[in-house]
Amino acid sequence: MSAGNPVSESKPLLAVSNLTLKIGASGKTVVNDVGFSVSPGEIVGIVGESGSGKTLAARAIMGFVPPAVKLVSGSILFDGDEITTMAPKRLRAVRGSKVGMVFQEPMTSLNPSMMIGRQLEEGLALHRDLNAAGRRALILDMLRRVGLSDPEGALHAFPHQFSGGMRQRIMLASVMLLKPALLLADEPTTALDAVVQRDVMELMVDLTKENGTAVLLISHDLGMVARYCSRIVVMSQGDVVEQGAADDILARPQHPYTRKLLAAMPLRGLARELPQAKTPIVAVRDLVVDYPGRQRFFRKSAPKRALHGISLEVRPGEVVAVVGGSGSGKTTLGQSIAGLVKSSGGEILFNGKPIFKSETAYWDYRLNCQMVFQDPYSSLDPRMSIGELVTEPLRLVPGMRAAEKKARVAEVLAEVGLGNGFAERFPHELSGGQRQRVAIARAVVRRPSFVIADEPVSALDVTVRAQVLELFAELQRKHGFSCLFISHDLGVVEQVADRVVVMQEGRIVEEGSRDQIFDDPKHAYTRKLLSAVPGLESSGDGGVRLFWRLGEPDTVQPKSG
Amino acid sequence: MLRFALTRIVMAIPTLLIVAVSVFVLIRLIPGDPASLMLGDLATPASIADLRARLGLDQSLPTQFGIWFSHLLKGDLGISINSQEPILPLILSRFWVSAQIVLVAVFFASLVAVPAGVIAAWRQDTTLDLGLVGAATLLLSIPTFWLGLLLLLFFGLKLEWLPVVGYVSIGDDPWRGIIYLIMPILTLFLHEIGVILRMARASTLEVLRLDYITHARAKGLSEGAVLWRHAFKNAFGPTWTLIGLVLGNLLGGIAVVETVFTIPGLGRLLVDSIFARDYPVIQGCMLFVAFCYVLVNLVIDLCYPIFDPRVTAQ
Amino acid sequence: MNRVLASAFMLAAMAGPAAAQSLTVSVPADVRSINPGVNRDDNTDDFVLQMVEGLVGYDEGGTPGPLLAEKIDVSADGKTYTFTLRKGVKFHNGAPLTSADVLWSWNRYMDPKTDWRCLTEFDGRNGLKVEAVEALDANTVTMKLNAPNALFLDALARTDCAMAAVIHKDSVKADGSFDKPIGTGPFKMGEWKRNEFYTMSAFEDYASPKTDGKIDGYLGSKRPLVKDVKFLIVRDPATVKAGLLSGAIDMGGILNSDVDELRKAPSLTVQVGTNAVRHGLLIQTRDPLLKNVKLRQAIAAAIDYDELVSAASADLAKPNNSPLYPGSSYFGDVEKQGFKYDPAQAKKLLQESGYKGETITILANKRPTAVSFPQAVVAQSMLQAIGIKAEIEVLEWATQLDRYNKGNYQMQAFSFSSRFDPALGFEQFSGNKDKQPRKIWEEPQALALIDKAMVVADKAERQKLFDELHKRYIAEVPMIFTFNGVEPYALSKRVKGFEAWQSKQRMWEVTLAN
Amino acid sequence: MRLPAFNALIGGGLIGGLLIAAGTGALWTPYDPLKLSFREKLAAPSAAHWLGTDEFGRDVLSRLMAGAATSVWISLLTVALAVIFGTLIGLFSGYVRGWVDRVIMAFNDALLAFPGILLALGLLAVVGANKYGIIVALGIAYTPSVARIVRGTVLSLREKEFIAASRVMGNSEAFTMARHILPNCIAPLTVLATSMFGYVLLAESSLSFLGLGVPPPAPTWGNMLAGARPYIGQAMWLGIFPGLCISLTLLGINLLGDAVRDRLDPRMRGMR
Repeated sequence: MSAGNPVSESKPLLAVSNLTLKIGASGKTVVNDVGFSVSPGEIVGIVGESGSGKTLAARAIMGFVPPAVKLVSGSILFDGDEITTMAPKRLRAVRGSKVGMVFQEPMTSLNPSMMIGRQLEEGLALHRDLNAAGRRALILDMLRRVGLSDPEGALHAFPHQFSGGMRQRIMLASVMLLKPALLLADEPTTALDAVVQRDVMELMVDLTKENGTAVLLISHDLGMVARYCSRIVVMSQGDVVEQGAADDILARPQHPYTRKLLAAMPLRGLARELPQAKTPIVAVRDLVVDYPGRQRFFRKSAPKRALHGISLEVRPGEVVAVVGGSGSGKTTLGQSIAGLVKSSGGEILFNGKPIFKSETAYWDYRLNCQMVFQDPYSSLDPRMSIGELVTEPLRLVPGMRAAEKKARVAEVLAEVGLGNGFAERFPHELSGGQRQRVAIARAVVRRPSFVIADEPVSALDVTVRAQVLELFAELQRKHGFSCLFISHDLGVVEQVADRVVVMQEGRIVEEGSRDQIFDDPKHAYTRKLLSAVPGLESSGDGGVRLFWRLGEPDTVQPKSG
Repeated sequence: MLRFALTRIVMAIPTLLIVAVSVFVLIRLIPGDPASLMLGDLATPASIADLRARLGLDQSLPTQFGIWFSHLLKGDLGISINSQEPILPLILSRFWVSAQIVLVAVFFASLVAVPAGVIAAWRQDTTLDLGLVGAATLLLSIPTFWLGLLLLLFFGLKLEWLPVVGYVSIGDDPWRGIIYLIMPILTLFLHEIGVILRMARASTLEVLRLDYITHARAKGLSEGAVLWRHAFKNAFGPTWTLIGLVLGNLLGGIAVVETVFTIPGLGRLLVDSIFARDYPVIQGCMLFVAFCYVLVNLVIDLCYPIFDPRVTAQ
Repeated sequence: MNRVLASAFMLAAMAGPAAAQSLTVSVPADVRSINPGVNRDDNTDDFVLQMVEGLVGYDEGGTPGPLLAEKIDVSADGKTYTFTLRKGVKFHNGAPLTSADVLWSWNRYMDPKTDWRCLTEFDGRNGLKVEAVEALDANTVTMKLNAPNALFLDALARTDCAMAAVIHKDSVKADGSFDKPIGTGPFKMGEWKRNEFYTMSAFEDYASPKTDGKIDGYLGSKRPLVKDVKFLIVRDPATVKAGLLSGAIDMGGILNSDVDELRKAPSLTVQVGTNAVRHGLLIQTRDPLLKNVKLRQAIAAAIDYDELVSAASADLAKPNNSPLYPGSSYFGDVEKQGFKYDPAQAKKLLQESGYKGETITILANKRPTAVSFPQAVVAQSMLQAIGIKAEIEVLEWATQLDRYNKGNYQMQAFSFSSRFDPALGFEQFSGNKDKQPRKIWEEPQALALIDKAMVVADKAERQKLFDELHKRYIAEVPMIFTFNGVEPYALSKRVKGFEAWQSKQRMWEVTLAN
Repeated sequence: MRLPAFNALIGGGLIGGLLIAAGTGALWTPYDPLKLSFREKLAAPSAAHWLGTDEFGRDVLSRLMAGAATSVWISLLTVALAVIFGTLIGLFSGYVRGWVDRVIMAFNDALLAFPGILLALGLLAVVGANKYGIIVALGIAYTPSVARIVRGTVLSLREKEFIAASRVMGNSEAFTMARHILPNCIAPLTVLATSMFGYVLLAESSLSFLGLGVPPPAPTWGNMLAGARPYIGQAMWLGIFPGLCISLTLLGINLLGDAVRDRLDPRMRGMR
């Protein structure tokens, strides 16, 4: 890997300098005096959290400045031509033909009402002088190249007939057909399931390399950027805070923000010693959940089994993580243990007592089992103040006086770092991280002995995620509740879990202690999960080192210079 | 497809049944009956009783319903108490009058309003958008009966270009038939422009935010191609549904316009029958309107996959 | 110019190439049927009665007289009527009229399957029963009643009963269903196109009762002088107006409010006929408030009849408080004495009545042809002027009629359709409410007087009865009659000999100049 | 200017004007709106009668002002009635779900398929043709659409995580309904109520136009317009002014409705 400075070596393909964008109405600066460059064939990453301006800056390169945003100053030179002042017609000639773009959301980036073949053909017809047969041949070739099993059939298929990963491949095919000199990839794998993320990413890298296409990769995922890019641009709140070779930035971050970003990457701590207890706090035996079939006119369609007899134990004080891809049934498991989804078989024991057998056992469990949800925007009633939200669970605690409740709420809000004055505010006045703190406060205010956390940090930005995980761990240590932690993010799981349960298609395929699972996975699916995302480990001195779990995959060469 | 269509029609039966029963009961709850209306102030208790017996109105409600319903199952809607005409041909002939007004008006309104809505969305928050939405909202706000009245005053009385009242069937004399339909069609046309334009604009706005529009632009397509090929077709789905709704509503609610222009359409037939307490005609009209409603929605749904292949006809 | 063009444009469709002797008349609605007296309304009667005739018919003053009969003899006990048929009368199919035809027609009407509207008038359910009908010879028919009845001939002549018209048995198809009227009237059935038009043509062999050219109700001179008449259904009055102005329509009824405008048109003449329709305000005399005579008198005195009538009739009608209509031969000086508009007196009466500001609701409807709503509005304003808290409740006609039939109201603005005989005119709103809730006046003496007028045949004696009834009505104020129907017609100046009469557009003796 | 600001300004202005006119009209008008004056009937607009007089010589301006009061009052009460009943039915239906819900909604849909005039006629006949009868009839006629929207909102709210959170807390369904679902229905209900105000105004005038509606002589814009039809050739102003009032009010309502929707539910911006 060449760690030198490619900018100085050759004439850059893209040179952005002094780019400043403001919101027209409020005058707020969203991109501030930003400059970076991309050389031919190079892969450059822009990393930043939401609101960093990375997407706006990237889109400006294609001339896509939203109507509400004004370009105040700056220059964008592509191949020596100034994009910002280019006539629309010339700009259109550049778009697609010389600069291509891949989007985050594969569900909305292809036109749902147009056949794949026609969508792919559009760019070719516009920019290349080919007859229909020639275009068709090129398209089929490219579809085959991106790994579609039936390219002929795909021509006449609609996007909704493909999975997200497949659509992202088609998207890549559509863009790479024209062999652009530069590819803008805006979070190209973020919306994909963990196991396919890596495949798509590597396909992209291979394709661009074959065609000598430079890539500007925009991502919040430092690990991913570090893995594929030769250079990294770190953005925060509209500013470029640091840029340089990927290895340098990882190993020796200079700017405090970069360091904070790196520090926020989840890391594995030491395995905890838990007190041995005779009875698990929660035990699940042969839990079966069926989703009822849709009511059709005369008959119901066959029910769909979501959980095929799950057995699971959570011991006092223990954090058990449930991991799996989408459709693995992990969320259903959490919901059915929380009582939100009716089970059609099996039982749940709380402190050794089956909860469905007696009313007292059920209420004991009900009051002691709490849940933290994934989306902090929808899990808080928007019409209630923070104080009301956190007080509400105490309503059902028998014999608690108003004054006691008030004191408890104040205490818990202080614990989650929302002590002064937050009680009067409403959820929409809070940031995502603060909301999730409220959700956690609400879950622990009753001092439960068992908390189910369903993807509690997956909607949060990297640095916020770290803080919330920190808080959660602290509360867990302090109050000693057991936890079922559901997540697709192996990094997070690695950091918080004592024990890990791997699920696939409604069944548990492997379970064991965190170290067993991460270091010595037995099941093929576990291995696949682990190999899909790179891990990070601290290199000391604020820097991190990137590594592939289970070794480097053979199919893909890491980046070259 | 056929199976889906049939299922949908079968599924509409409970609604139609409820409509049938409630209409049957409701119109009989309204004071006044056809017998006393036909006899007017000259009626004597004996003559009313006699006429009621002849019309079968002296039987119990369930019996009357049973008789009507068993005829209905045989496809016989009965005959009008007032005009003694068989009801189905009567409804069909009146329906044809209303349908040509509604269909032509909505067709042309869509032709104008959908592109205008797309353009307004494309130029969101510009003067053009403001102007188009403003005009649409204004048109939407003018009640059809007043709009009709204004058109009558202007084209009929002031300019004397168009006949003020009356109706000639297109079948009898195509040219004059059209002359008589111009103003009612124009009235509905103007009103529906407002409705459809706003919907087209809103759904286009939804679509224009999506990545595939940026994707299309990123391919270097011209704005025209982006709007037409990518935005329009995807945005048309909700508008198409709305148009169906409009068609359905108009069939039931065109009475006001028919009154303004003295047109013998279905709406007027229903209103007149209600005033005359012509029970079998009211029942027939209501069932027919409800059935049309179901049918229009079915056609709309069957066409929907054209605009959105994600929605398949099951 | 423009206007004429536009009108010509829109009406060309209706006109067609008019033959010189063809008359086009506008009618506001289609006929309900062509089956005499079965499924009918005023319009239907008007058409059918140009083609068929009964034994007796009304004269211009509303008194029944012989039509197909030449003379009518009543037995001393008043129970047997002997009709001698006029000679030389032929049906439209050429067959001569005989007593057998009368018998056949009568039996058909009395068969419940025929659905004759007036069956209940003659089968005893309403008192009168025709017990036997016999043909004495080919030209003589007798009818025997259960009891003497002064109104038997009137009932026979009723237009809504289609005069119990005598029709040829070929009018009915072999399967018993009605085909078309083959009668003895001056016109023959032409073509009927539902919702568009219906026509009739002159019956060349018509035997007119008289030939002096003098029109007399359904009697008198009835010669068909135009070849065809086409009744064009034009529902909208504005179209009628345009059609008249353009010449596409030769004559037709017009709105009261259009009279002034059409009077000015050079090609048209306007005729305002009157009829025996009686408009008025009904009062529920059993209402706890309105059973008080003083209050009713106060109401009657509070209304300025000139003002009310002029507002409600567009200045076309004159007030008439009598239950008798002015064209009646019984309408004399006594009947001209109506209620006195006297607000001071009204206030005094109101005070004496002990009225304490209770609300009185006047029901009305907004049918365009009825004058109900304007009457109610004006009356309300006048009642409020003397301190009565009057309110209006506008109902749809069928609902108002239902309330009328049930007697469920305080006051309502209502119209009674034509009744020619004063006894029937009184009977229309008088009777025992326990038996017929729709009746208004139930004072026993008045009812006795009416019953007497039903049997008494002597004209002078009847006049006395009616005068007495009128005076009682003015004193008691069971309701308030305000004025009689007016029916303006506009005619092309080419149309001669038409006389508006009782909502009927009689086409005999009418000629069309070229 | 951005659309929402424009909408709020113009819409607010128009509705403000209406409310002022209605408020004034309820207390004071230049002439008695019911006072007949036969000498002045069908008089053209003049200094004495700014907007002319009608066929009974009543002052059109006074009638318009009094009519504003009646129309506003009727529309407000009708909306209130429909919202209250519709909300109760919608909440119940969304709460019980299952076959009860299906039955309620089948009736609801059938009711929606009814032509308004038949429903209004039937209900008016039952409750009586007066001002309050209209309110009840129109209120009932509009209840199904409220019920449908509330039920839809309830069903979509049920999927929200804060409802799941409430259940996890051990709250009963009824408590969840009252504490979390009902308050969150208020925003869509506000949007609905705003546009419904316009629909009711329109429905009342349409009914009047067909010969039903608020019983004259108490003026409403609808019955004034209906009453003007026969005189349209002679006295144009009779038809113009009430129609103008209805149109401007509806325009105000539509604009204000758009503004309210933008404010409360940005996702639905620009939707009808």
